Amino acid sequence: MSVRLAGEAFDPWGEIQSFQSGHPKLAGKFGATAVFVGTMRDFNEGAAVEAMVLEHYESMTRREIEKICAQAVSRWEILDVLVVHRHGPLAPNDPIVLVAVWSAHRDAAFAACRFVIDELKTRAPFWKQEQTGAGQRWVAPE
Amino acid sequence: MSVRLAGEAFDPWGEIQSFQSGHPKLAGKFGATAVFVGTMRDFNEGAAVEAMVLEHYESMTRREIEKICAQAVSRWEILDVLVVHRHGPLAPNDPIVLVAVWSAHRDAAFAACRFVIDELKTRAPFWKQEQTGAGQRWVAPE
Amino acid sequence: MTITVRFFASIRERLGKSEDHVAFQGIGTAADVWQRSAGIPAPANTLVAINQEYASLDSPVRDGDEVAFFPPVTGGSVAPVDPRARS
Amino acid sequence: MTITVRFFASIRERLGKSEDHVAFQGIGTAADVWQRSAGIPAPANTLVAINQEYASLDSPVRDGDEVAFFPPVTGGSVAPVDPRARS
Repeated sequence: MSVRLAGEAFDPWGEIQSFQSGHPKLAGKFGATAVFVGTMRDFNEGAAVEAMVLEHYESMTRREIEKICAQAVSRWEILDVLVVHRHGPLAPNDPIVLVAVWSAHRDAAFAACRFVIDELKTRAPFWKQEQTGAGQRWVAPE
Repeated sequence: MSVRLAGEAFDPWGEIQSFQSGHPKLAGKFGATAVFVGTMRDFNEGAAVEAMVLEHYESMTRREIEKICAQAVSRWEILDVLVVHRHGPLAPNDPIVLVAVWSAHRDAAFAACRFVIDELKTRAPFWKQEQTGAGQRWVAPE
Repeated sequence: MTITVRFFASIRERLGKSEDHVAFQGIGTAADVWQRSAGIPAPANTLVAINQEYASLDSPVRDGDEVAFFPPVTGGSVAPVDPRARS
Repeated sequence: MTITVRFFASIRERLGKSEDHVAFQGIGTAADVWQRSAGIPAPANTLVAINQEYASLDSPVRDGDEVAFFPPVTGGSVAPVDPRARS
């Protein structure tokens, strides 16, 4: 189980490759990997978005994401989970969040991946501020 | 929409990187990428699996996978879908199948990814033969 | 004129051939093609494709068609069903 | 002895400060901390964390605690809800 808070742009696919290389005990044990990557779009709510700042509560963020991962591990039969979440200034097309789940089985991988991203969105203390042609605005929650 | 049948080992994460690089129009448009990777395990049904051969009906396989992808595109609002499926001889820990879906929205990405892998398993003409210590055996469908 | 017949996986192994060609004369359905080429009853759950599209043993066959017979497919990933969920 | 107070995002901007320290004396709950440091009513939907764990305005505060106030969170990916699904 690994949680990384990234202050710089990251490559989600390279993160997965590195994680798998660094966890040789996973090899041959997982039949299923389910992955979600959330990426910054260049439009939102009808306006072009030029840049974004992702503020977070650093000391709480890691703890909250680790709790979410631990809940996923206790609920589904999964072998490992990796979360990388960006913070700070972002540009369009930058990955914001990566959730990857390894399991022997497809159902557990999908369910746990979905659970982690859904919980992240409602519990992890991040706040998005967008920069549009009309100025800055805080993104409203769903 | 891209379907690739791979006769040699492939790196699913590198495939995604290449696909995104080759589709610059996706940049900034997708907020969500959902990915499933099926990987060969070294155990199945209680036996150690040493090797596997994945037979397929080549002229039908591509057509059937393309139909599945087209159905996903018509059912959900997705921007693109990539499928890579291995055939021929495989070793444990080899990726077997990659399904990646790009969408503006999380729900559509997850739903379409799940649909494609589920349909693949019941419709794409592939057959697995495992090599265990007790000899060869055809894998039974779920 | 002929029908191209193709067999895959366990059916291919059981019949000892992967491809066959049979005369179209006297052929009405995929079941006729099976009977002509295989000579034994089709195993339960045998799947049929005509010109690379799923069909059934009842489906009509036309001259020049490619008719394929195969067992249930097992693509995707390996054993995604949790064995503990079985009885 | 003091309480460390932290404000984030739109609340931080509105109050013009990200961190504060208030005396513990007279503090019972997180609401008291807010009142002492912010001086205005808490916006609807204000979230509270005490020592990096979710709590509420009614939660008791102990000396030395870190009490944070912030609006609903918006992490994960951007705008995953299809705008066409809205009224």
